[in-house]
Amino acid sequence: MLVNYIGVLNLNEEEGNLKSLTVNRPLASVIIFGRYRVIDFILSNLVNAGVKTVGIFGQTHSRSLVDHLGTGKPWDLNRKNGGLFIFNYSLENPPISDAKLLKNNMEFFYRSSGDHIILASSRMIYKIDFNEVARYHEEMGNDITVLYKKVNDSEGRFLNCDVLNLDKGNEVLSVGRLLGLNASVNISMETFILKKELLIDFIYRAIEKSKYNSFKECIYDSLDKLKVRAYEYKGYLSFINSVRSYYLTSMDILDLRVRRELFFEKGKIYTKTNDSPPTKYYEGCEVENSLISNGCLIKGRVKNSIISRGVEIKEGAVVEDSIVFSNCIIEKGTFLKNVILDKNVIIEEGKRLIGDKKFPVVIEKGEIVENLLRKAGEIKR
Amino acid sequence: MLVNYIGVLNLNEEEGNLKSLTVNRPLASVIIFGRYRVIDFILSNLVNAGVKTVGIFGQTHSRSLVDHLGTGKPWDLNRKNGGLFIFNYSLENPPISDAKLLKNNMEFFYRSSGDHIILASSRMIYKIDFNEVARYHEEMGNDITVLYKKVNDSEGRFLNCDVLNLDKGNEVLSVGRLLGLNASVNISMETFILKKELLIDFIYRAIEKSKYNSFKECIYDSLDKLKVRAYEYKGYLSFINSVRSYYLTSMDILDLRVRRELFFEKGKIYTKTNDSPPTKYYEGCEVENSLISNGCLIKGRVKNSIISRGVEIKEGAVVEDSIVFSNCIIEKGTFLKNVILDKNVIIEEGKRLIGDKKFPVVIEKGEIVENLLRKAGEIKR
Amino acid sequence: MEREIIALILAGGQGSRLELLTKTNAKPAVEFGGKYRIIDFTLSNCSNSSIEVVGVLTQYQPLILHSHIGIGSAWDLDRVNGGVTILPPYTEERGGKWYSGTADAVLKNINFVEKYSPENLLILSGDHVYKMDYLKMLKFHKQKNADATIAVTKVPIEEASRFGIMNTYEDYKIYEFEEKPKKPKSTLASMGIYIFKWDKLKEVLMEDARDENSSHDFGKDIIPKMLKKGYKMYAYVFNGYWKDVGTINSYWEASMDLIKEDPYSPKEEELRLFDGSWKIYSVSFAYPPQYIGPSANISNSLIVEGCIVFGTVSNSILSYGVVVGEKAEIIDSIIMSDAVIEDGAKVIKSIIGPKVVVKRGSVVGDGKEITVVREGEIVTGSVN
Amino acid sequence: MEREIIALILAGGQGSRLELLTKTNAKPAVEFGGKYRIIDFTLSNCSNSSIEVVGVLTQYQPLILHSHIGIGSAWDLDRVNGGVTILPPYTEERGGKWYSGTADAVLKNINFVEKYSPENLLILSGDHVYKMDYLKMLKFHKQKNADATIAVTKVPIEEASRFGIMNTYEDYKIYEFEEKPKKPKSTLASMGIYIFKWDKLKEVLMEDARDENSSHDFGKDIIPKMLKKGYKMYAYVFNGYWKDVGTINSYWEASMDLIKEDPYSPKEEELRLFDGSWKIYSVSFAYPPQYIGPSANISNSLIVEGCIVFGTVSNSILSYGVVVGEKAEIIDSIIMSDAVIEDGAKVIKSIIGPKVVVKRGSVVGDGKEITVVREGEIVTGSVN
Repeated sequence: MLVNYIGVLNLNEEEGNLKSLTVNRPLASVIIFGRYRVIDFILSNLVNAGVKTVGIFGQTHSRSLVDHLGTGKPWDLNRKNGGLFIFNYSLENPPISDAKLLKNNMEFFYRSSGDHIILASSRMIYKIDFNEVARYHEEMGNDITVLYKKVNDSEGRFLNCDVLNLDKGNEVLSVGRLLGLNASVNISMETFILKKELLIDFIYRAIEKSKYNSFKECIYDSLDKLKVRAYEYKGYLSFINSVRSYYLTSMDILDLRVRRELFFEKGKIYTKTNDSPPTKYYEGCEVENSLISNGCLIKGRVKNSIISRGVEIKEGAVVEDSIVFSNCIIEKGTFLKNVILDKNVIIEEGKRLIGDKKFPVVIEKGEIVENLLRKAGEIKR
Repeated sequence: MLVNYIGVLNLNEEEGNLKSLTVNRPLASVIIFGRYRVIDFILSNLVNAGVKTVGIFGQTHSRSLVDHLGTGKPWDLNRKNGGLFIFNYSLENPPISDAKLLKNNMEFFYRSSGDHIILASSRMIYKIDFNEVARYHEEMGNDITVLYKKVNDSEGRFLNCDVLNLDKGNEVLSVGRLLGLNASVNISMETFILKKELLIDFIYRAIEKSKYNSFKECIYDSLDKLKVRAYEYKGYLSFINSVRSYYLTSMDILDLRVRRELFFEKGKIYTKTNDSPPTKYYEGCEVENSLISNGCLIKGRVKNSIISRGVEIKEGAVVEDSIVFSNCIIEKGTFLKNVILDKNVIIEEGKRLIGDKKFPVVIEKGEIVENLLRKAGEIKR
Repeated sequence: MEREIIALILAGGQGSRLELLTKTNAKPAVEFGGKYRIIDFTLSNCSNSSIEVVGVLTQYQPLILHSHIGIGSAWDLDRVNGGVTILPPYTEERGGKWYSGTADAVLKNINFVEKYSPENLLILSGDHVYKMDYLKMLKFHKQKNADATIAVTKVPIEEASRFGIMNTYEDYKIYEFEEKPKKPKSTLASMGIYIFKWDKLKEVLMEDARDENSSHDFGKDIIPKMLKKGYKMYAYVFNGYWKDVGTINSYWEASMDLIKEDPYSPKEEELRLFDGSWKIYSVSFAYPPQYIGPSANISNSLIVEGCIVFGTVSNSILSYGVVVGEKAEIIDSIIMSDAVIEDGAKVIKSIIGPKVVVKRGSVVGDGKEITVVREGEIVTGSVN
Repeated sequence: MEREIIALILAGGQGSRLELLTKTNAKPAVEFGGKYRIIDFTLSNCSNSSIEVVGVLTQYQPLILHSHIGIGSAWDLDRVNGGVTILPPYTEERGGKWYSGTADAVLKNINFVEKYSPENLLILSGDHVYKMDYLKMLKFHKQKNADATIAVTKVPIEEASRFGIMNTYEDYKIYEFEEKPKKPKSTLASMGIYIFKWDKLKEVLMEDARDENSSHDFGKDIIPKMLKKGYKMYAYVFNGYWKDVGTINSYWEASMDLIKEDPYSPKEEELRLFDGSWKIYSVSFAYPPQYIGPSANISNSLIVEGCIVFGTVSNSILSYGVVVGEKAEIIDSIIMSDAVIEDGAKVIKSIIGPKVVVKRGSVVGDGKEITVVREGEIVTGSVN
């Protein structure tokens, strides 16, 4: 167990392409796979490997993220020694670099016990046993280990990712960026292992030279001086940086192998729980190839969809190839296909919304709010 | 028990005269009486009376306050239903009125179950059983009940407080401000009981007319329309709005009656605990009429003083009539009189600091920081 | 600190009438309704009624029960002063004694009760399914200035002879208590929920302890004794849904009631599981959402997180992590956590314990009597 | 989930050698060092050693112990998977049995242990005062590939005959165990701290359970049996401060050691209570800071929050909320929580239990033998 490792999550992620889903929240706290938030996956990977101290660095003031993380109890990070530290700064203009963000909270690094750092972002979704990566890192005597996966990106799901150019010994020779479709490339998973002192050194150097926009550039600039090796990850990997990739990633979970890998292998995925009752399936409902969370009332038809908590799907409603966030109400006789509904949306009787798999329709949080409030008053859930 | 009462603490308090003590923190989280913070007293009054929901409204971004309050566990406010809500906004310029502050967080009032509000500030230190006040409020059928105490303010400790002009039935006729020494006046304790709906109404009115700087002005403006009665409090009261009043209030605690009243009558005072060991008194130490917290090492002389946690007073050091915040180190052969030391201060060997009771010397947090860090490295506490 | 009321939950009984379900688990910790354990209802009622000092008396197979309750944070009962305290049997200087009856169990924990010097003591069972505001009952108890108040539910007169019946005057003052009367005079059946003035109860408990013929049981001994001695006792009529799930039959019935009801029903006689104003809390687990496969066919059922369903589920309840294979059928049944019903297997009118595996093509239940399969069994072939 | 190691703390003994201190309280819950209870040291060691599954076996007068431990949040042991679990005796279908020995207690909780399928099991006592990194011991255990590793402390040869002595080869492999040998061959005394390979221990426990002549005790039965059967057993030498506080004498001595030591001592043989890198955690209370009056005279003593001191305190420890009146004298003594030593009273070389009142002018102790006053007593006159 990695008792001497500190997790550092850098949420300074580009979210421009996620549009309305990240209006109210950072990518890290976007709902995914029904009951989770994006950040749950990397956070669970860390704690499953025994990491007991995690610092989360973001730039947006985010009540949704803070509410979700709380004291870190669901991840067993409510600790007297170590635990969860959230460093949230209100957005400055122009945004500061992530190196500066780390620099501003240097005390965290000095104070936390542990001599190694796992630095990661939340927009890469994967399931890994970090013990194995750490063993590789230590046994190979690397200065820096970076995770990668070989992909055949014919769908363009890894556009804009960093690409590693490796030698036969997996030493990183150079780093590029994936700008088009490509037959076979080594995608950087934006996850690094390095010594704490090296990270501190990097941070100071990045600030001093002030030529780096991001911390990883600083690493890439040291390839000739340091032993930077890549660790090959062979499991499921997804990269969320657009509505399209969010939609495709969500739909991946309907695949048994992906579900098994993400949810059941190499530890559990932890998340904040609430007290929803079981989901009630009524007579006459039809549900097919879908992921359904607790607390739903299902009277209509659901196919190839992902439904969050407390959703009500009334008689004759049809939800296909769609993603529905929590507490939505889908009224009678509606038809939804390739749609993403944010929280608390009401789809009124008889409406039809049809998107495209590449361009799903996104309905923002709380649309038709007044109706919802009336409803909430009546049924008090 | 006041299960249908909601506590609202308005920390929008003038702190100008507290100078260096409030540089790093709001008044509410200033250390007092060794192991407490100013806010602990009003907060404990509320929870001792059975209040289960408390909203705290402040304007300064305050890590020290948030760290102190945490999830509210020490006050038993870590609850699924109700609990502690902290509304902290970064300082706007010009500062917004407290009514606006409440308005911005209207959801808190709508959502919290309970139909009565106890509105208070933290700078008034007193110990009360709010059950009695609530009974008075309900039995008298008041629209608003305001707490007051009759004082003989010959020392000027209540300067700038609101003064209530009452009729024989304790109805509030008018409100003034204490601007000089006065033989006998009714000091408003800035604590009000009223119905939730009335508060909501006030907030909207205050915003609409935008003529009120503070919420209480709005109340005072309604004296002719509403039944506003005052409840007489007869116990210990102190008002902290300057270094001088902070110093005097602190010294009050060396009086047995004040200690008994604040600490042992009408419920306990809760505060965040840590894991300090007992205090060790060495051979040859001399301690007299002083309040000492856990985790101290006392080798020197302490007289008429208040010492926080983890303070080290070395051989031959003399601390008189002083207040020492946590983790200070008083080296050998020093002499302190009428001094306030903020956290982590080191007084180097042989130094003498002598203030006046009316103008105590205040040493800011962490003075001689580098020395402290070296120390901390050596002894790892 | 003096308290107006504190509660003790009797959770130590063996629950032998639940047969196979309580071989290795205490009755209050038996799963119910998919994501709950039976005691969750009583604990949630305490929490929602603002009763913040709750002692849970345990004795029989308590490992699951203890770890389920923990310090009560699931029910918001992890309080600085009070909260939940588990009270198992213990040894003293002169050795240890097991709890020999419900009244004896309370008496052995007199130190716990006295710590809070309560005015009133609320005695609860850990095996009832209901939503009840105990503060309303306390209000009634105080209005009547009763020494003891007993919650009662109205049962059909033809069923009254199966219950302990309270015969009362018009103002609900009890003048007689009849255990399973052949000719019932009233339809007010005791729910086994009592509020006592603590000083009065203490007297009676101490006296009863000296009575060698007593079985030290609240229903059988304490209540009749108090009546006989002329204590002031009242019946408090509760109109909501209430079910003692102490037998296999009643457990199954209560489960079917839960499936049948409208979860947002405005009717008091239903449990209204989805009513957010009186939530039932439980410990939550890190299971993924339920996956419903392409060929699944679900009707009138309650299903929770972690389930994977490919087959048919009708009028049934599936708990955490249940797997229902292709062409498997679950009808009128309760499937407890992590059970696996393999492809083509059939389960009818049965209660399947946790971690049971019903192998491919096997059949459990004949649809007439209720069939129970105990925890961890592996079923092949046909079982009734 | 498989665990490398989990711990069981034996905390069920009556502690009769602590006499008056354990009349109504289990030994591990006896106050120590002003703000701790004895078990805090073992629990803090677990927490600081990152051992996150800890079972505490309780049986004797556990109310204070149970409420002290709660779910372990004071020690950071309120973990989602694991954390602290209290394991009291319980009844099964065929009735209940009390724990009859330390090995029997572990065997009766085999279900708890198996839940975590641990590779190794750490057996600890709840009544030792020490700071120890169990992971270092585990490392040694694994390096030696031992079936059992026993922590030992070096004692002076002249005292060795009071202990259980391990005779080892140069590499610390144990070839013989002698309980209180008249002519000790070694100075390595067992600390009653064991790491076992769980599968090996399970075998031995099951076998021992069938042995009717066994007292089912780790020291007396299990260790000798394992040696005899040729299991690979090693002694792990611990050099830090360690004290079994199971008798009045050793309890008093340990307290005096604590007063004497330099709290920041760099020496391993001291407890170093102020060393923040290995904190001892406990449950904290809402007491105000200690008030030291104008005429007080304190020397070489440990005092905690809530105390009020007007008199003289020398070489003593005062726990939470102790009051020492004007001209009262406390010398070489331990005063437990909320005791009141009234004006002019004198306490010498004594252990004063919680809530004791020593009335005005009374005298406790003669300075020769240790005098113990039990919880809640009211002392007038002179007591030795």
